[in-house]
Amino acid sequence: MKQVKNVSEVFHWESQRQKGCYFEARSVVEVIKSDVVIVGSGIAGLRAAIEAARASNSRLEISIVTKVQAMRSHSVSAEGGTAAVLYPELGDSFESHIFDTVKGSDYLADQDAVERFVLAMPSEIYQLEHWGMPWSRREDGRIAQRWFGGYSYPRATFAEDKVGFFEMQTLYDTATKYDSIKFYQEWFATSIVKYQNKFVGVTALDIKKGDFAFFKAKAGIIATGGSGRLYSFATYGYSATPDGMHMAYKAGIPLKDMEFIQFHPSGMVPSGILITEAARGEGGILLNKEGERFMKRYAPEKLELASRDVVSRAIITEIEQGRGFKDEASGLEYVHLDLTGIGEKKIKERLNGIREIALKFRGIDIISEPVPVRPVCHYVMGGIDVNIDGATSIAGLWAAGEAACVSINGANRLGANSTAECLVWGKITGELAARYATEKQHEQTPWEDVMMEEKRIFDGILHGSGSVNPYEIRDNLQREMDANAYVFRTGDGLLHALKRIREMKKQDFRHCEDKSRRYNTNLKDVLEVEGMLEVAEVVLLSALTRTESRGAHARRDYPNRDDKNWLKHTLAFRTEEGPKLDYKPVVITKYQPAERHY
Amino acid sequence: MGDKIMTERKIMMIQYVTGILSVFLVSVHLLYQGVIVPYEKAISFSQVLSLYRHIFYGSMLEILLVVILVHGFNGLRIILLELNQSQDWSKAVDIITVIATVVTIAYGTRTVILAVFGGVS
Amino acid sequence: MSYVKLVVQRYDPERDEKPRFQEYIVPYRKGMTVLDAILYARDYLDHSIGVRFSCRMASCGSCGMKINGKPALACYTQVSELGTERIVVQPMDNFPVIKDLATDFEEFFEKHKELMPYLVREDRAEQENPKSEYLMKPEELERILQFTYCIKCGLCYSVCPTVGTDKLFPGPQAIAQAYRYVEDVRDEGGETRLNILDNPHGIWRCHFAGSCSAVCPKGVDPALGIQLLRRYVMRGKAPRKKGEGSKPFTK
Amino acid sequence: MEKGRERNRRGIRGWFDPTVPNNLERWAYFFQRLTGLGILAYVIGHIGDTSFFVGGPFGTGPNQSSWSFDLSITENVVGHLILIFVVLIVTFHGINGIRLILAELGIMVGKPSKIEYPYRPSSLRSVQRHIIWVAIVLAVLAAIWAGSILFG
Repeated sequence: MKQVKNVSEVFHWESQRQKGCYFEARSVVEVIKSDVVIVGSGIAGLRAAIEAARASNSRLEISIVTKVQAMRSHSVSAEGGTAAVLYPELGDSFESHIFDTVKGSDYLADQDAVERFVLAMPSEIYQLEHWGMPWSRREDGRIAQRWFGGYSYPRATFAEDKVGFFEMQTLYDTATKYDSIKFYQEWFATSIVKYQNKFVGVTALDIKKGDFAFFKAKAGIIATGGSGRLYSFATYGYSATPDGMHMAYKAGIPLKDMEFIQFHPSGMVPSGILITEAARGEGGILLNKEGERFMKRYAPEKLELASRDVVSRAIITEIEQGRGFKDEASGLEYVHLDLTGIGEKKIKERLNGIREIALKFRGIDIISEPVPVRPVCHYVMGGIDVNIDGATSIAGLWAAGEAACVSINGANRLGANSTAECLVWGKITGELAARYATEKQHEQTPWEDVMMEEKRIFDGILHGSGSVNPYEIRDNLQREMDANAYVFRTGDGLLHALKRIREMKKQDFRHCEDKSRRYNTNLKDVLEVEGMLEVAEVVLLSALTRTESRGAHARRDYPNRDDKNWLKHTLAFRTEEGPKLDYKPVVITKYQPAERHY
Repeated sequence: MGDKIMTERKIMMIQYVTGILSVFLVSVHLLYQGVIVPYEKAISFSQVLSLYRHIFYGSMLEILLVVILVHGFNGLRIILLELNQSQDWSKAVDIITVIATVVTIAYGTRTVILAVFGGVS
Repeated sequence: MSYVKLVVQRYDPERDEKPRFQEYIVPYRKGMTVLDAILYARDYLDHSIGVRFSCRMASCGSCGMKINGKPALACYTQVSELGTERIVVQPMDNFPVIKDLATDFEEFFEKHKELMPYLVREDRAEQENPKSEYLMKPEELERILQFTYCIKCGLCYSVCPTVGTDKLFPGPQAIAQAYRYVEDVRDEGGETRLNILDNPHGIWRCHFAGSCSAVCPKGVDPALGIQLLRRYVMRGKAPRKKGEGSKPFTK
Repeated sequence: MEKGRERNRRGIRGWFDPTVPNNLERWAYFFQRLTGLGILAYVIGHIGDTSFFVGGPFGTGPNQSSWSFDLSITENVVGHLILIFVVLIVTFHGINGIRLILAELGIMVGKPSKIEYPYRPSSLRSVQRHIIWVAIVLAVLAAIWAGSILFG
């Protein structure tokens, strides 16, 4: 293995002054040079890093820039499974997985991408296994699978109910094997730097020390995950803010299909912590206040295992019709997820993690008591617009995982497909980025942009002044989203929220009370809130414009799917006045849109 | 350095073996000196002399001397190694504990030899 | 109880001579965790509190700290279970303080990495281009499963008495993970790890004080892993030699 | 990042840190160290004291008067109290030591298993913990016995 040291060059403003560049504030910006820079260290980011290291035979230097410590990305909280066709001899098939995914997406998925995804998945499962993943096993020593919502075969590969956690640890541990992968932990990437629409690098802020650096690289991958913290009732950790999406958006890449936000049927009340779909896959049932298994009225065939959008709408309908319970402390209404029929043995074997969570956070033992649940923000189907290879419109820049929208999830993602997507496009983009970086040279650096970004952060925010508490802005934003862009939406509600968000954008929150350099999370949070506002605006505007109901986007005022006008992807481009929308067609190969029944 | 001559694994094996032997031999020593032989008698000159000159008890005392000191000084070495991790310190600790062990054993052995073979006065 | 007195140890090594304590009054609500209380103080009372957190459900391992003197995850400690109105939070011991409650994990991660926390195989071609899985019986998985629960939160490392003085000792987390891989029927790198651990500052400096296991929030029981691994180190033999790991499934 | 306070290592204070709950082993660890050092000191002293049997450092053989002189120093109330204390710590160190040797070779610490919340680490509730109590009780009994012999 070739041992390569990181080359740092120091940029002196004196030389740039002669060229007439903009400078101020601080005299130098550190440059950290590598071949491939990956932003984000979740499943997609780590998978991409390992693939880039493998594909280049460790000849390339790979930097992972992550705002958390690498193994703490929110992928750790994925619980139930990763879908793959492992047992065709027992009746599963690629066609079935493709069709289930397309149907689940309400026909908005690009079918060529879905096909590529499904075909690539089995070897990803085996690859993780070969790297040490503790998949749960069948008696004969082979990998076990279970039922998940929206599937016609039990193809969710699982490792107890901590799938994402184990995948993260396996990938992180495996990444430590490669000396060519260097982690920049707790570095907050702030902007993408490009030159003539070619990728040059990213700027980032070292949270630990307060330094600002330019990560110069030949190729880049954005793998920063979803934006679920636009909502306060979310399964997401606090770190799941749309930083990567915002960076791409600012760099001129459109955000695609952002109106489609998945609400998982079972978020535990009141914290929103996820109760995995596997709980229903293993036999859990949903009950309303009258003790009725209401799913039989909404999805007579699949019942609780209908796709997530269907189950979530059913729960909200029950609640709205007065058949829900009410949590006095938080005011949230909910239904019961009853797992008592599964049996103690199976629960301890396969749902150990959620049993622990329910006991610890709610004092409920799922073996004997039902869990209070309601739909909870869980996934963003949309994301950075990329092609089937995960490539963005900037040459040399890819995006993978939840941050990207390939799109295989269309209007509604099936459970167990998200970790799977991260693996597949992590690998694809890692390999392509490595190949690109091997062939190309470093681009010229537009120092002006780097210095402007530095000035924005330090002069604009760290040393800026203002009167509005940024955390209050964040809380208000989340309240608006919770209220108006939830499971059911209306034109009025979306418009109201959009207006409110635009007001907030103008407010005076871009400042730091904490002026210290070390571990200044205040500074990072203000930058996050800025991104959240812009991305929320895209979500609301896209949702407002799409006058139909499809998948997770359910409009009260337009309750039907409208394939004639809306079988197309939304694209949002950033302009000074706000998002500008455009559309592009859906790729349909084999499966013509049809009505969905579960 | 000590770890070049001996792996830590072997040192710990010695530590365990000397530990178990010490427990056994100390028990015998304590029981013999206080219970089997009444204490008052056990410390009398003639009794001590006869013990030293008893082939089994004499050799046992010598073995006890060695194992308990090896065990004790190695224990001390472990504690000292955990206090500071510089190369110099480690080397010094290794050398000093080895010398201390050897010197103390030598001095104790001298007592045993003189007690067995020396002329009574 | 309608409010809690949250006492945070404040310390920015760049600016402060020594740590000091600052008190915040935080409104209490049912089900509130210590992390919730800290975040309320951070969001609404003092933006400059330095604290690391993320998943808020005890999966990511970010928020280890001392709560009323006892090491625990802040997101996993309910205010109500403490039984006091006054809650003192301090950074974990044995980790350098970056600021306030946030500590530096560099050395900790480095030690984890040194013990090769990944599957080592002879059949590299198979390992990197699999056609099927390596076989592993459920009971074989069970032998390592509890050790795979490790979230790398560092609580065990912060209480280990040996880590407290011996900076070369790998610490409970790293050694327990070494055991997890040595014991994995698929792995063949056991002896290399045993050799790394067999040195004057290696596995032998564990004296089974057991504090690591007592504070582990995920039931990993590092002390158990270390003692079981020590048996292999003592023997100088791993359970499997190169080429002896479990075989890939073939039809 | 090298200043002492910032480093934040627990240091020797951590060797006798009582703040970890449910952790009798930690106390056993501390007392094993302390008693070990105590015993080493006593053994060195004992080697010095028994050398008076052969006339001290410069003696040449068993010497009755030198031995009597030695006994006159050690055989008194203080000497006997020290002896009783030595019996106490030797018994504890020995039994606890055997526990540690067995535990450190993976015996009596339980075995890995499928764990359930609330987690109770098997190594801390296996046979080994009972042996700590055995060591404490036997050490006290041995000390009482020694007292009855020396003062009885």
